[in-house]
Amino acid sequence: MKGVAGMATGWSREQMATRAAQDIPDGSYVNLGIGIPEMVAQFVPRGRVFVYHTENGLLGMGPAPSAGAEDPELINAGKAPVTTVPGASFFHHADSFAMIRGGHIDVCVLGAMQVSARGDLANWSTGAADAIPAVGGAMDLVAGVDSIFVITTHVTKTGEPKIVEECSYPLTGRGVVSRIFTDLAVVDVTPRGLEVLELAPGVSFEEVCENTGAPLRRLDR
Amino acid sequence: MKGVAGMATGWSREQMATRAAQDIPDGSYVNLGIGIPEMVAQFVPRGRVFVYHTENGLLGMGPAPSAGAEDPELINAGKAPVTTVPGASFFHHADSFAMIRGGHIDVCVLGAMQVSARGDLANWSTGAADAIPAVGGAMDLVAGVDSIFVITTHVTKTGEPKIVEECSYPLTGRGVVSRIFTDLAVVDVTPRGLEVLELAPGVSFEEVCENTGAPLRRLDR
Amino acid sequence: MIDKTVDTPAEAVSSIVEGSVVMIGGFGEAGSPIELIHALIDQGTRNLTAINNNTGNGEVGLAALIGNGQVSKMICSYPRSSHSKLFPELYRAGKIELELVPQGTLAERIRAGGAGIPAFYTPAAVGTSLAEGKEKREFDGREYLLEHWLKADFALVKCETSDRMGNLTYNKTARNFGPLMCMAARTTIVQARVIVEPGEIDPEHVVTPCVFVDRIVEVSEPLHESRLIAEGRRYP
Amino acid sequence: MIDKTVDTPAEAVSSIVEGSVVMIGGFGEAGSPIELIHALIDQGTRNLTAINNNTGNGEVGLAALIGNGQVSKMICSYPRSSHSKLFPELYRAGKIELELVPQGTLAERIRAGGAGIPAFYTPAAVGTSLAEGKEKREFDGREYLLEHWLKADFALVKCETSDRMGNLTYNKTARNFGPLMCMAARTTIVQARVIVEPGEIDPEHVVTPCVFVDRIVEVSEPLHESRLIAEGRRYP
Repeated sequence: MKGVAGMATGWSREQMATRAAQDIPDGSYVNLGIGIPEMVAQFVPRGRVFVYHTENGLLGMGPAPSAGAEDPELINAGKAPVTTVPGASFFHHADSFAMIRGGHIDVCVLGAMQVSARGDLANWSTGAADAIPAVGGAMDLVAGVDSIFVITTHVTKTGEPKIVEECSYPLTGRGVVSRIFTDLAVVDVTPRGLEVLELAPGVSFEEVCENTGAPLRRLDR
Repeated sequence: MKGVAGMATGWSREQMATRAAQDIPDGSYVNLGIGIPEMVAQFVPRGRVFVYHTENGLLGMGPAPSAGAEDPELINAGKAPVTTVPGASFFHHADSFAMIRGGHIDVCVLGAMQVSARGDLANWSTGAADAIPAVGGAMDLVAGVDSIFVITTHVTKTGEPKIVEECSYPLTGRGVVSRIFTDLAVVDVTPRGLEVLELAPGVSFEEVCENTGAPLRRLDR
Repeated sequence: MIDKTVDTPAEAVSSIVEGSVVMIGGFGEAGSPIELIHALIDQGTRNLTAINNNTGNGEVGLAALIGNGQVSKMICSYPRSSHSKLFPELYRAGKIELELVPQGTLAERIRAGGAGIPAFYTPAAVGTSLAEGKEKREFDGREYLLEHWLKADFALVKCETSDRMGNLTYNKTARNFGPLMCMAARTTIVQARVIVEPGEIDPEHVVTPCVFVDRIVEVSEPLHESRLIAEGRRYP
Repeated sequence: MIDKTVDTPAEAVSSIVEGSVVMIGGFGEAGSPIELIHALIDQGTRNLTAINNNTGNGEVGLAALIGNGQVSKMICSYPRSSHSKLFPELYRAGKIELELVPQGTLAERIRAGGAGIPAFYTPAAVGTSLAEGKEKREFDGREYLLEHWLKADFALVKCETSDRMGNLTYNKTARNFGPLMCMAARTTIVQARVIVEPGEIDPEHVVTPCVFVDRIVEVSEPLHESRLIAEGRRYP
């Protein structure tokens, strides 16, 4: 397996977020995880409107406030200050997770430590003996939201594949991921296995396969 | 058994409601059933405040509006127009029954067709073959509210006792009634059986026993 | 901007098809979406399962929908009314099925449907004839019944104010089942007395967030069931 | 009139005794009832089971309560913070017990406690290590876990406005767990930024009806956790 970190080709973080945003339909209710997933909100395709849900009780979340305008009681699930857009609403945690568990949120974009060939997701714990286990709302999100998108680098900093046959880290949910956006490719999780929908510019199918720990099929389109 | 309908003694409907109101502590959250129970609100002892809950989504219900001031969207569980008092709140049906089922309402006063010696209540159906079964919120109320008071005439219009060894009508709940206020007496449901707490003026313990279908004990006080 | 408004009640209910499960808001006449129901009567869609606390009053609204033979099954807590004989007659004639549910259990089952909770335990109806056939279980020494979620294909709900995105507020005790039914239906259709622009409703005061609403029609002067009944009106 | 106000946070928390289960509102610092927590630190009550989404930040508020050795067990979803080492140190030293609950399950278990629902089924955590030891059951071909209600002896909640009877409104995302915890505790203690007379809050805008509230204290200028941390403050 080749180190991808040194590759000049492939998508940047911004491009991964941009690519994921393209697959979210107009008018969707969207929950974005911390990190690269949050950047999706900066790259909404022209002509589309997404409504953002944050599980700590706000639908209609807007961007971060300007410096000095932060309100410690208006924050997102990552506990960062946010704003509201017209048409926003506040609600308590049980109502917020009723939206999630009840299937009312259309798309959730999350980061990942590992995704398996069957769409199992590991993104909450390394399982290390001395780690403080902390799950937050991740298990509720993957169990409740219809489309779970993952944005992640294709391999870890040390070059290990993150898309694997079986997750070795503790699972967040089984068979929950529908699509994976990495710096190298867009990969669909299907009943027939993993299918590469698209390759980043300058990246070959073979390179993607070399950096993936599970079999991939290439979709002819 | 003697017909009670012809007796000059015993409590009137107003007096039954007044007597029941005396046993509701100051500051209680109270749900009143249709009929005589509703009249409790007219006889609150001086110095006490009760807050009225109606299960269709209002806490802080006030009396009926004056003629012409009715609002078809401000009604009680009996579908009669009501008003609000300062400190009222509106909420949806799941929150309203969370108050009931969760044990937050202190006292519920209901009518009865029959009450058994163990506090079983029948007040929703005669069980007749051609009856349209209709239960409303009665089963939720008796299962959720701590103190279930019953106000009822001691016997039916045809002189049959309503306090019985076993209910013959379909039950609303088992072992739920804590106290019964009739035109003849105040009767407590205890683990030791039915105990007469108080007799209406001019009514003897023996008369009450003759009109009751279950054994009664007299409390010496 | 997301705009879920449509022009007429007829357009709002047009996607309701034969055999649908339809939740209908309201407790008695308070919150009853009478214009949406009348549009459904005009449309003539049959073999519906209707979920409402009651079975309607007089010969208008829900009672008229039932009387018109469009409802094959009612799920409700109190199918009796001093003002309507339409349900009782069909029920006694065996022409309509009834699932009787205690009112709090009905509300909670609808909320569960909306919240993704397939089943829960409740103390209501334990030891009664309505517990027959239901699974019992003891928790902390007390007996409870297992109850399942209720979901619907459509919900018809009346609210006071909606913005174009579908954020709703209600009027007094007309709130009742509305917020729950909005959550539990695949397609939620709302009649609003007033439609405003997004942002005009304070985010703190929204009762039903827009994610639960699919279609909104303005009915600025809704009919009042009790007045129609007092006037002896029937629909159609 | 019913008047549930008391004069000081110290008086408000005075009935909390050793070994109590205490729900504490807030998601991060938003909605954290910091003055009530500090009063509980002053009081020194020990062996508490604390329920909160997190485990506090810095060395103030909930983190300080934990750091002061008053909490023997935490029930929460996310006991990690970039700003506090107090919980991790005690946890690694085996001095504090942790029950980790997915956030939505935590919220629903608290609501269930308040609503008299002893148990319910949820899809969250199925197939994960957090499902170990939990009862599984299939509904409509999907697997769910049985989860039990959470109740508490006390709840400490921060709100924006309360009337003297205890009707509450909240501020933005500081609402979070507050309305649920008010329902689920035997005694609910609230700090309000403003206390008003009954009737001053529109009945349509009340978020927590007064039946769920037992004691209210006005804290007109509450401390902000993040500012205290930025200033390097610790409590006491």
